[in-house]
Amino acid sequence: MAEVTYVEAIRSAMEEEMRRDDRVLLMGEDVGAKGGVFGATAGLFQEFGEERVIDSPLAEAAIVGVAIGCALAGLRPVAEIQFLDFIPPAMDQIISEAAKIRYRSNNDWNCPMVIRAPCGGGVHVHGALYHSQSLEALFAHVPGLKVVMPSTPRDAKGLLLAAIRDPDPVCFFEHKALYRSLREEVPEGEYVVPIGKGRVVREGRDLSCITYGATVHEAATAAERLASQGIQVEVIDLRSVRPLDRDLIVSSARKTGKVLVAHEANLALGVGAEVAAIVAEECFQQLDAPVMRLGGPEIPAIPFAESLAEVYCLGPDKIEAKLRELAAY
Amino acid sequence: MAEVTYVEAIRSAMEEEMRRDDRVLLMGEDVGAKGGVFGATAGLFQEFGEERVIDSPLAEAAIVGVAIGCALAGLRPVAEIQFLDFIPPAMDQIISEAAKIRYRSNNDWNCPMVIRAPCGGGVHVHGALYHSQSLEALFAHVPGLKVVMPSTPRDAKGLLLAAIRDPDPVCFFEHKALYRSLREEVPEGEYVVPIGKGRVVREGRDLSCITYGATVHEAATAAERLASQGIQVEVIDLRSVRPLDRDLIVSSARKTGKVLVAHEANLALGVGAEVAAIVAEECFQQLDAPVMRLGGPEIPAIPFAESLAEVYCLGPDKIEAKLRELAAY
Amino acid sequence: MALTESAPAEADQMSQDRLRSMYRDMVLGRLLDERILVLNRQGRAPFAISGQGHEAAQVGVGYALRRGHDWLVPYYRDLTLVLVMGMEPRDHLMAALGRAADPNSGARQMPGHYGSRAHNIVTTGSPVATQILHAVGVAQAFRYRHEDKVVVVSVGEGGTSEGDWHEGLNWAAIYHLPVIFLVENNSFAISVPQSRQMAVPHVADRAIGYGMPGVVVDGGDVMAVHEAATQAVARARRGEGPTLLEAVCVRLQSHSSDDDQRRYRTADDLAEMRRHDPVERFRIQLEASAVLADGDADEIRLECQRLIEAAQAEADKAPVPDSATALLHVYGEG
Amino acid sequence: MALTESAPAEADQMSQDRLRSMYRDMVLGRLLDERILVLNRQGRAPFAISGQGHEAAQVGVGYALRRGHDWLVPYYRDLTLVLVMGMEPRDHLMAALGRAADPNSGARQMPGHYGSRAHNIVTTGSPVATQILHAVGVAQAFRYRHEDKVVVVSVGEGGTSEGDWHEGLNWAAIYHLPVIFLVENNSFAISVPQSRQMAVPHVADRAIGYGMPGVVVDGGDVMAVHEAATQAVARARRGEGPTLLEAVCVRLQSHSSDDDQRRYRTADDLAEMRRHDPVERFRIQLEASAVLADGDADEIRLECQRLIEAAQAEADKAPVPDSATALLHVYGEG
Ligand SMILES: Cc1ncc(C[n+]2csc(CCOP(=O)(O)OP(=O)(O)O)c2C)c(N)n1
Ligand SMILES: Cc1ncc(C[n+]2csc(CCOP(=O)(O)OP(=O)(O)O)c2C)c(N)n1
Ligand SMILES: [Mg+2]
Ligand SMILES: [Mg+2]
Repeated sequence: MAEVTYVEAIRSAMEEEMRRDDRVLLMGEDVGAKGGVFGATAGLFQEFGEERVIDSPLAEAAIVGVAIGCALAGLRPVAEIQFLDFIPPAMDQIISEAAKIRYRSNNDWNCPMVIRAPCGGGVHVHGALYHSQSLEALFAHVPGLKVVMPSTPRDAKGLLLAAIRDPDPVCFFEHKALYRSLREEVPEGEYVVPIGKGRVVREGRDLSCITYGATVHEAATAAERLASQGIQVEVIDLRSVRPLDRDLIVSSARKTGKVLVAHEANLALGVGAEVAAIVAEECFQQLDAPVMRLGGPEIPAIPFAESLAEVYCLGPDKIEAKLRELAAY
Repeated sequence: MAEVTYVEAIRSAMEEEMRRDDRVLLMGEDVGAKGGVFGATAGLFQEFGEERVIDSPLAEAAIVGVAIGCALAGLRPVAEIQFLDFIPPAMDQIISEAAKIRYRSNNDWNCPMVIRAPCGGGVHVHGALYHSQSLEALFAHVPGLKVVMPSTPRDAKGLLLAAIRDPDPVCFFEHKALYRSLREEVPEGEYVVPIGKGRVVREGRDLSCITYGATVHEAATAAERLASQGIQVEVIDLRSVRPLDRDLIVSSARKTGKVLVAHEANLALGVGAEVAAIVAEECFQQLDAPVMRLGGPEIPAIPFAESLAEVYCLGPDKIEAKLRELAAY
Repeated sequence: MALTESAPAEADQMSQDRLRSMYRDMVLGRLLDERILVLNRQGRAPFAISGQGHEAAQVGVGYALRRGHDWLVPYYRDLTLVLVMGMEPRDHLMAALGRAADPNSGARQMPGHYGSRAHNIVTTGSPVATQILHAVGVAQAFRYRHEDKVVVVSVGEGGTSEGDWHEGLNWAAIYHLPVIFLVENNSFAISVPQSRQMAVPHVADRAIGYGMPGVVVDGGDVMAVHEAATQAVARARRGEGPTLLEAVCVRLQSHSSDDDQRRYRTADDLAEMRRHDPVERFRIQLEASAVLADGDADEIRLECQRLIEAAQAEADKAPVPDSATALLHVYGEG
Repeated sequence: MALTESAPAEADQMSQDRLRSMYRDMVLGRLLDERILVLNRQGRAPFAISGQGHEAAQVGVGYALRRGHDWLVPYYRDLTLVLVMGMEPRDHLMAALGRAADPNSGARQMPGHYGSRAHNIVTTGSPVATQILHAVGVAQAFRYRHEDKVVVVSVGEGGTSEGDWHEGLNWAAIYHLPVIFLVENNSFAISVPQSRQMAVPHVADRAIGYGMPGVVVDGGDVMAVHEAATQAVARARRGEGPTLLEAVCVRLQSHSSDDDQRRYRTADDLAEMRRHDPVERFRIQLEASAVLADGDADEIRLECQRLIEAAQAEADKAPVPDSATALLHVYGEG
């Protein structure tokens, strides 16, 4: 097992799957000779050629729409959207088309494809309003889609392999702050992490902190600090935000009776709202405190200037403070 | 005061405002000679001419994008999307552009415009998958937008006038099942209902049923039935789903201690999730039962065949049953 | 952009059987379309959308394809075209009446939303022009697997205003993909006339800007359409890339059962249009050239009527979908 | 599509002051651009995107507009063009360094996202090609109010692949709106060459399909651009509708400070391109025609340098935004 970064884990999942299954092909802006703006497809153009690694025109609806056509014709396309911020032009193809193809055809057709996109803040002063968004709620609301947001190299690889093999469209959103900041051992070859199953990052009996994506690491840091003061926080990494791992959410909430849901995306109608609603409905008897949420404030996205960006971003301190508030309840 | 239908209330709001303010102009598919596919712009082309009532090309991104340009240049455009199901091609213009213009320019620019669209099921066997969707959650998640969903002719008129005069982009989603099924007295002329304020449809001390759009009427019917059995349901019509009337939600929930949130849209990550999360967080001490939710099941939208559609739709019976469950808790 | 008209010699080259078969398919499409409108007026079919006036364009194109080999990504006016591809009147009466046996969608979608894997007809939804990109993707897959298949995708002239249209033609041209972009131009998009949809006389005027051939053809002339489509298909099969084929049609009925075109079209315009019925025109042509003998047309009509009667009898008795199935098939099994 | 080149007579007709002023603005744009790249390399400006190689196109177009009257909807390479419209080096150094006084966005957006109501420069975000539709809407408002203003909107050749591009040109052509669609074609979209972006030699080849004139001009030749832009503006002002103006430019720097074009372009290609520096070219031209005397160019350079120095000194000292303001201006006051 090699120690690899998150972006390398993603790259190697595509590489291995392309070697294994010649139905897999890639398309997106700059995925070819340049290897993607974050290097996620580095070397694949050289290995597999321009027929399988397609530098698309600058047109996101086309990237997704053409991938849908490929999927309908029996291929397994992986479409890259250069930044999640630039996925809205493809929204119609994703939510009106890909998501509904199986249902609307009464199972006659299906649409196995992956839409990869980097999301979140964290590179050069967070990339500002249009290179930092976390738009997963817009997709997690839509039946017919699956939405995966890995937080570690291992999960990134295992979930991407699962996503490519999935018989339905999967949105695979990669947190760009993780691309090169993490390194861990990742199995080579066959290694699939099932979509829809969360992970207990750290066990704890006092509080649950339910989260996903880059925030997992901030929550883990906050939990670490509290542990030294005798407060045991259970940190849950959802890994998929659609479908949610309802069992894991409910069992952790019932165990600890105190739940904080935290994510980088805007709070209102975010994934946290759904998790909080589930906990409120299913764990009423066991709750010792109100379900609390932490998320992006009511501004469009992360601003450019660091002094403004810090208002948006969570970080371990804000999470720790909120966990303390919950513990003290 | 004349008794008018919901669609006539909408039509007359545009007509009056266009007479009052020559910055107001309309654009959309078939809004001209045909008067819109539901007649919401009937007669306006004849009265105001093709310079102010613009039959656009079949291009939703253009309808919204051109309206944004008009707004930037000082006009007050009202853009019609023929069915809410066909708004996704305009998503980029709405959430990446209109919603962010004021914030990203640090208040140098703003974007006063209305995007009208009929939503929901209810005409010819609900219109099926692509003529029945309730996509409000996708917009209610986005800072910078306001999202209004009137349930009565009075509110439709008053809120549309407020929306046209609002200095920011407002999504105005009209439930098509209400267009001709309701009639009530609506003030002529100046009559503005503030955006972001809910309405107590019916007072009650035992349970709160929080809802909006066409579901308000189904909830009212269910409440009526329960009242005859001594269960007093407070029915709240949110009227706007962004911003939410947090005070009204919290005060009703605290009063009754038992809350059902109901809407026609898909349940997961819907407006109901946000309302439930707010109640769970802010009314923890006062809740006598878990916050419950009712909404569309995990299928893409309302199917064509009536036998399938009924699985999707709420209706007074399902709401009544859920309210009973809550009452019995 | 070249304007083609049916070469007089062309009809001769085709076998008489084939010509009769083409006529028969046009009649079948027309009669089935009329039947569905009747069911709608009777209150039995909640929604109907008619392809009347487009039959020649559809048969002309459909007969240029290899059935069971080539693919079609249709739009809602393509009733006759999906029949040519192998679907049956029964399939569409099941859809019109919302029966479980509707092969397009199991009565989940409105009628007119065609799709059938068995016949290489891609599933379609309602959003206009999204299908353009799917066809390009299908063609990309053909190319990737070195198959000699072609795909036809159809759309109205109104649909060409959508961004997806542009993105699709551009992509197909860059990669020389085997797609025929068929525009069935009936000069209206619901109530909006072509002059408010584009500032050029022909959609095909745009082809040059993508680097592909653009052809305008009289969509009421089945042989002219067939000739143009055959060339486009041959070109695509040779790996030379896409063609934009515009068939100028008439929309004999209102946009759909929810529309009344008398509200926005003049009586003169409507009357003039009715003189361009493509089914009648082909009959006269075939009778003049003795491909149809006296009484043949009536016989064909009768045969089609019988087929439709039988299909409707079957559909009448067929069950509606079981409510319990409403939640199925959002996702696959694994 | 007509290919225009600068008429030799044209330079003579312009006052020498104006020509010097044009040259000065090109130099100012270039030097400011270079300064921002230096700040980026020093780690002081987190992001920089360069317009080097596009200066002639931008000055040529900018000088065809009436400042304070006409409007601009720019894109991120338009540093020189927004200077021509009236913005100051200070404004962009504030942006580069993320200062509160950045007039474009108050340091909320990355540098290169221009916008200034005071100068009729519409606010811009990052999504490519959305601005096309905004410009069309602005022009629709001009038309509605019977104003004789025109709007220029710019985009790269890559951006023309987006659906919004198509929808915008189509709308403007239908309504004969006063828009100039300026394509600054530098033949790359980040790493993707024009051949993977379209199957035609010129973006302007598409104009005919919309029913508007399309003009290709050498974007390194400021007078040729100016002449073509002046004609397009005059046409728009006369109410005759939009023009598609393609200026063929070179991208002297990498796409942005995050990119390295040596990874996907050959050394030969890069060297060849460097021989087409439009600022140098204009200097040589003006010196040859004695519009610039010996030493004039150096003096202009020095004046611009001084301006930039002063602006940077100001920006260096300027405060970053107050954190408390981060939550402001999502909505207006009412
Ligand atoms: C994206 C989208 N916008 C709007 C509609 C509503 N709509 C359905 S058909 C139609 C007109 C289509 O006209 P055209 O493309 O010319 O085809 P025709 O119906 O004339 O054959 C419209 C506006 C839709 N289905 N999808
Ligand atoms: C909708 C969208 N997709 C992708 C991007 C990322 N991106 C920014 S610039 C660019 C290339 C633009 O190329 P071109 O239009 O030729 O302009 P140039 O940069 O060459 O001037 C890309 C892909 C974006 N900003 N917006
Ligand atoms: Mg049409
Ligand atoms: Mg370029």
